[in-house]
Formats: sequence, structure tokens, C-alpha cells
Amino acid sequence: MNRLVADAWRIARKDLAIERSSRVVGSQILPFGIVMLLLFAFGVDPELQVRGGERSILAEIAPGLFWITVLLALLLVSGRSFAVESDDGSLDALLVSGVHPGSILAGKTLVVAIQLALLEVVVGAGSMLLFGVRVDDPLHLLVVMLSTTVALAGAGTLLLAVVAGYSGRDTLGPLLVLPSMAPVLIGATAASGAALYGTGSDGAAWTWALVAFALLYGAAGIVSAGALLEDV
Amino acid sequence: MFWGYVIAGYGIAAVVLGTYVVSTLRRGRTLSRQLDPEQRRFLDD
Amino acid sequence: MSEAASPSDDGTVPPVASPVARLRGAVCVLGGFPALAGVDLDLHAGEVAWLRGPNGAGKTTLLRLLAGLGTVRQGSAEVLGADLTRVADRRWLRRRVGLLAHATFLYDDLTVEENIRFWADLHRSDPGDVDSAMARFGLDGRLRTVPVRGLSAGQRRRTSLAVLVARRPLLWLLDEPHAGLDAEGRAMVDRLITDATGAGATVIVASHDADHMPALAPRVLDVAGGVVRDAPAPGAES
Amino acid sequence: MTTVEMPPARSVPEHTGSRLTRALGGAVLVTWTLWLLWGLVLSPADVVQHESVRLFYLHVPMAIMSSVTFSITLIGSIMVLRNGSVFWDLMAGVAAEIGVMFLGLVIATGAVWGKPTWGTYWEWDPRLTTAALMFLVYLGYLVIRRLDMDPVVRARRAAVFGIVAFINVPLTRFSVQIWNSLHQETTISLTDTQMDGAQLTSYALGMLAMATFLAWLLVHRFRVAWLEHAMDESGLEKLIRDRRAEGAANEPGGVR
Repeated sequence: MNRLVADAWRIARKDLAIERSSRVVGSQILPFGIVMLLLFAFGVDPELQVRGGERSILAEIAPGLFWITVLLALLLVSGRSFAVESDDGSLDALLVSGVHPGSILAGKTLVVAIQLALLEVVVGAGSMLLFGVRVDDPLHLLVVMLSTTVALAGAGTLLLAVVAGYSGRDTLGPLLVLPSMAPVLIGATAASGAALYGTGSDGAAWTWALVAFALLYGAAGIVSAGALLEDV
Repeated sequence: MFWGYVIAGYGIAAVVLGTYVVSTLRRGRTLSRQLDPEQRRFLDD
Repeated sequence: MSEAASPSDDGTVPPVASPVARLRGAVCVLGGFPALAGVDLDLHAGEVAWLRGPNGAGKTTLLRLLAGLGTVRQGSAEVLGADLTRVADRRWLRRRVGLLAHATFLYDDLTVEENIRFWADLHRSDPGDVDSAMARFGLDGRLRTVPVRGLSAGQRRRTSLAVLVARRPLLWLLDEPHAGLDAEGRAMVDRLITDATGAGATVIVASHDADHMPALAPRVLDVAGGVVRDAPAPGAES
Repeated sequence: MTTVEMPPARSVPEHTGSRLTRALGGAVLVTWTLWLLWGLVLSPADVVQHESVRLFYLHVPMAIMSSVTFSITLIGSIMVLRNGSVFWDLMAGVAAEIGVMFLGLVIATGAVWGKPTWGTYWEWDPRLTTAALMFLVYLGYLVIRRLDMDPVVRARRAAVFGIVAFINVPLTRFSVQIWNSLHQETTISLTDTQMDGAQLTSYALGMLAMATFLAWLLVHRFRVAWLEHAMDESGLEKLIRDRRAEGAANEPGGVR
């Protein structure tokens, strides 16, 4: 067990070192988030108010836009997480090093989650600045963001491991990830809406659902890793 | 007017299920002919 | 996790008694194609075997199979006592072999030292072994902090070799180890092979290098059409 | 099993039929006749939905059968991971294929029912949304099964996806309740519908008809999958012979 955790941590640290030196997050992923913010502002008139004039329509739909951005970024980030390995057959090398596949998926999930969290901070701050989003219940929002991030990272890593080593994975990945993650997206949007504006009475139920998704998808990858990555 | 929808619904199902059944049976026949009898079945009947 | 359990279930390295590997009619299928079409092979401890044969003969697949990668579709295969048809056994085996493949298994964005330390750490190699391996391949100087993307092909190969040496495998599987190396590098590989067998390990080399190999490898195996045969004794060749 | 005319050398017919499928086929004909008779002729039109209620006798049984097939896929996937069973791998794939077809028809017949009842083919209702997602997820499963990969590796990966995908089945099944409890809105639900005896009979017959049809279809479709598998295997034997011959053609000892 200790070995599993230690190896997962080593792989995560290695991936973080690669990301630090390649600067893809800073130069591509975060700018992607900002571009999305701007596109939403172009697509939806920021002046339009919801009925009652409490806030702009853009601020109202910001939770949905926010999580769509994160979901799309997930495709980029988790795709990259495996591309780093299969570029030079390193997935084989990890296996030959006697690493348990569970450690590989756990390490990768952690790194994907960290990158998504970074993006969420930037896009979240941007939404507050540009869309006039304000936060009612920061603690609730934190729980929502944490569990959604873990669920997305776990599922993204798991589903991309399903197609690892297959040449058409860049196009097949989204087909697997997007429909599977739609329930998480729906829940995250509803729960964030509740955390931001206190709208809807279902925020708490959705938050619990998100925590369940996080546990489920976080564990699923680690449990099934052996079946997925052995003999790639 | 309602009967139109009913016929449409049952019609779609009939066409899709029918096509699937026919193609399955056909594929079975073509493949079966290409194999020796002892390779054809998972179990003896 | 029955991670530490060895195939012999005593948790220790099995005595490297003969045979190191025993394959009987082993078939390995890659993408629907039988890359190995029934291999019979016995390897003994301390042996150096040279796999030769045309491209596509199955040399690389055989090395990967012996490394615990890939599945045996038909027949049987046992390496270091591990039954290759069983997942747990393959996992156990992988930690005890060293594979030098065509791909260098290095991360472009990490430095030479970061790469070597990462792989050695995963392997729980002794830090002293890592230092001496780096020194042995001349990687302890300026090259140490250079990202791998800035290395020449030969320098990459040396880095991979250093990783391998730090692992102290029981079975060395080398795929074209001399390729891309200068005279000095080739001499290093030769010394490496002799040292490894001296320490009791077994070495299998797939190579097209007909100049170098005969002196190194007493045993020559011809690979063709996915099967392996012992080459006739040198004198018998007409 | 105790036939007299069975010759010692088994004669396996050149098709996927057998006494089992003929028996099931007979049951299909009987149940379908009764079901269509009751569903389309004998049962009365609904007070609210008029004649379009008859679509339900088709729609609901197919929906339930698609859940059954996806459950078979789940069981098959678990068995594949447990012992690498080829039977269960093929069965999981076959069941998912039939399930996707059923689910597609469920969505289509639902849309046809929605037009006269709701005035629209598509409504962003929880049940429809989750069903559409389930359709896409299992379509992804079928794509994975067709990837050009080592069959053993592919079987295991498909199995993992087959297990993860199953979360959609309860999610869709209980979507109305889940969203109801979340939104406190009322959605049209089946239990609101006034059902008289003939309507209930039509439902029951629809279930029976679809269940026997599914059993019949599963056997035939599995046999086709088995034949494909056998073709691959015998093709492999030939490839192995060719491969070995290629080696023999090169005189041993010759380095090219």
C-alpha cells in the first residue's frame, strides 16, 4: 500500500516537473480559459439583465459557462497527461519499472486535478471581474469546486486510459468523456448556482451528489487501472 | 390524427427491428458456411 | 495487494537456477498479427545470447515478452520462474528485468539527472548505484542538468543505459544497444554485458551488428518468421 | 437433448437457428400476435392521450428491455475482469448492441408520442436528457469494442467502460424522481395515467412479447458473435502457419 502511494506521488511529482518545464499550463491552458471568458462575453450581451434586474444574464449563466470551460480544458489536460507518456513508450517503461497501474492513474489524476484547479481559480476570478459574479457562500462553493474537480480529473484519466495507446484517441476521448461527464456538469452547475446566489433549494442535494461522483470516479480509476493499462 | 403517430411509432420500430433481425440471421448464415461444423457453436445446442 | 509475492510465494528473489527462461510454443499476437508464432526457447543463467534476424522477424516482440510486456496467446512461457500467462506474475517479473528498447523511455522536458533519478526511485535503486551509473556513462558532468530534448541520440542512449545499470536487473534485454553510439560508447556497452554476466545476470541482445556480437555472445539464436532456432555452430556453416 | 434422430457426428446447421431458437421464435409469434391484438385493437383509447397511449405499449417494454440488456453488459463486464471469459465478453458486446438499438427506438417512439401529447418532439425533461446521454455513452462502448487492438486488451478495457457506463442506467431510471425531489415540480408520470384492464393487459403482453423477442434475438446475435470469434481464431491459426513458413523460407543461419 505504501509503495502504491509513494509511486503515485513520484509520478505526480514527475508530471508536475514536466509541466513546470514545458510551461504548457501557463502558456496554453490558462489562456484557453481566458479566451473562453471573452468569447462568452461576446456571445452573450453583458448588459442584458435577468428579470428583476438583480444581475446580468451573463452572471446568471456563469456557473454553466464556467463548468463547460473546465470540462473542455479537462480534455486538453488529461489528453496531454497521457501524451507525455506514450510519446516515447514511457507507459511501457513505467510498467517495466514495476509500478502498479493504480499508482500511474492516481498520480495522473492528482496532476490533472491540480491543473484544473489552477484554471478554475483564474476563470473564477475572471468571471467575478468581467461578469459581475458574486459569491454568497464561499465555503459551499469550495466544496463544490473540489469535488467536481476530483470527479472530472478521475473520470478524465480513467476514460483516456481506456483508449491509451490507440491512435485515434484524440477524437474518441471526447466522445467518451463528454456524455459520461454530463451528469457531473449538470450537478456542478446547479450546486454552484446555489453557492453563488442561493438560487434553488437543491444545492445541498447536488453537492452531495458531486461528492459521491468524486469518490466514485476517483476510486474507479485506481481500482480498474490494472485491467486498463496492463499490456498496453 | 393520433393514429398517424401510433402508426409512425410502430412503423419505425418494425423497420429497425426487422432490418436488424434479417441482417443478424444473414450474417449468421454467411459466417456459418465458412466454418467447420465443430467451430460453429459455443455449446452443443 | 499481493505485490511482493513472488511466483514461488516466498517473497524472495528465486534462485536464478536454470532455466532463466523456458518458452514452449509461445504465440504473441500484435494487432491481429502473430509476431511470435510458437517460440521454443531455453535460456540459462549467466548466458549471453544474440538474437539475429531480419527486420520484422519478431526480435523486439520476444524481448518485450521476456520483459513481461504483452500476453502469451498460446503455449507457455516462464521467465525467472514467473508464469507469463498470469498478470500478477508478469508484474512481479517486470521489476526484475531491464529492457533497453528502441524508445529511450526518457522525458524530453526533464534533465538527464531528473530522468535517471525518477526511474531509479521507482525502482528503489540504491542512490550510490545511481551516482556510479551516471559516472560510468559520463553523465555526471555538464550533461547532468541538460534537458533530454537537448541531447544527441547517442547521449540519450547513454542515459537509458545508466537507468538500466542502476536497476541491477537479473535479466538484461537489450534491443540494438550499439545503435547510435560512437566507438567509446560501443565499448561501454560491451563492458556492461561482460560485467552483467560476471555478476550472474543473463543477457539477451537483439542486434544487426555482425562485427561486434560474435565476440560477445557465445550463443547465437536465429529469429525468423516469429520462431527461434539455435544457429548452427560456426564451423558448420557452409 | 434426448433426440433420437441426432446422428453420432453432430450436424450443426449452416445458420444460427436451433431447437431452442425455434421454440423461442414460436413464443415470439404467439406473444406478438396477442400483444398487437390487445395493444392496437382490443384496448380502448385513453381519455387524455387518446390513441397515442398505444405507443406506450411499445415504448415502455423496450425501455425496460434496454435496461435488461445493459445489466447483462454489466454482468458480462464483471465476468471478463474476473476470469477473462470470452463468452461473457461476446455476450456483453451483443447485449449492449441490442440495448443501444432498443434505446434508440425508445427515444424515437418517445418523440413520436411527445408530439401529439406535449406538442413537441423533444423536451429537455430529465428522463429524455439522461436517456439521450445513456444512448451516447453506450454508443461509445460499442466504438471501444471495435477498436483495432489486441482482443484480450480490448475486452478488458471495454469491460471497465461497460461497468462505469452502467451508472447511467439507474440515473435514467430514477431521473424523474431525482429531479422531482430536487425541483419540487410535478412531471407527467405514468402513475397519473388512468389505466383500465385492457390497457394493463396490453402492457403485460408488451413486456412478455419484448422479453421473448429479446431472448430469441440474444441467442441468434450471440451465435453470430461466436462465429465471428471462431473466424478470427481460425484466421489466426492460418496466420501462424504463414508466419512460420515465412521463417522456414529463410534458411536458418542466414542474416539478411
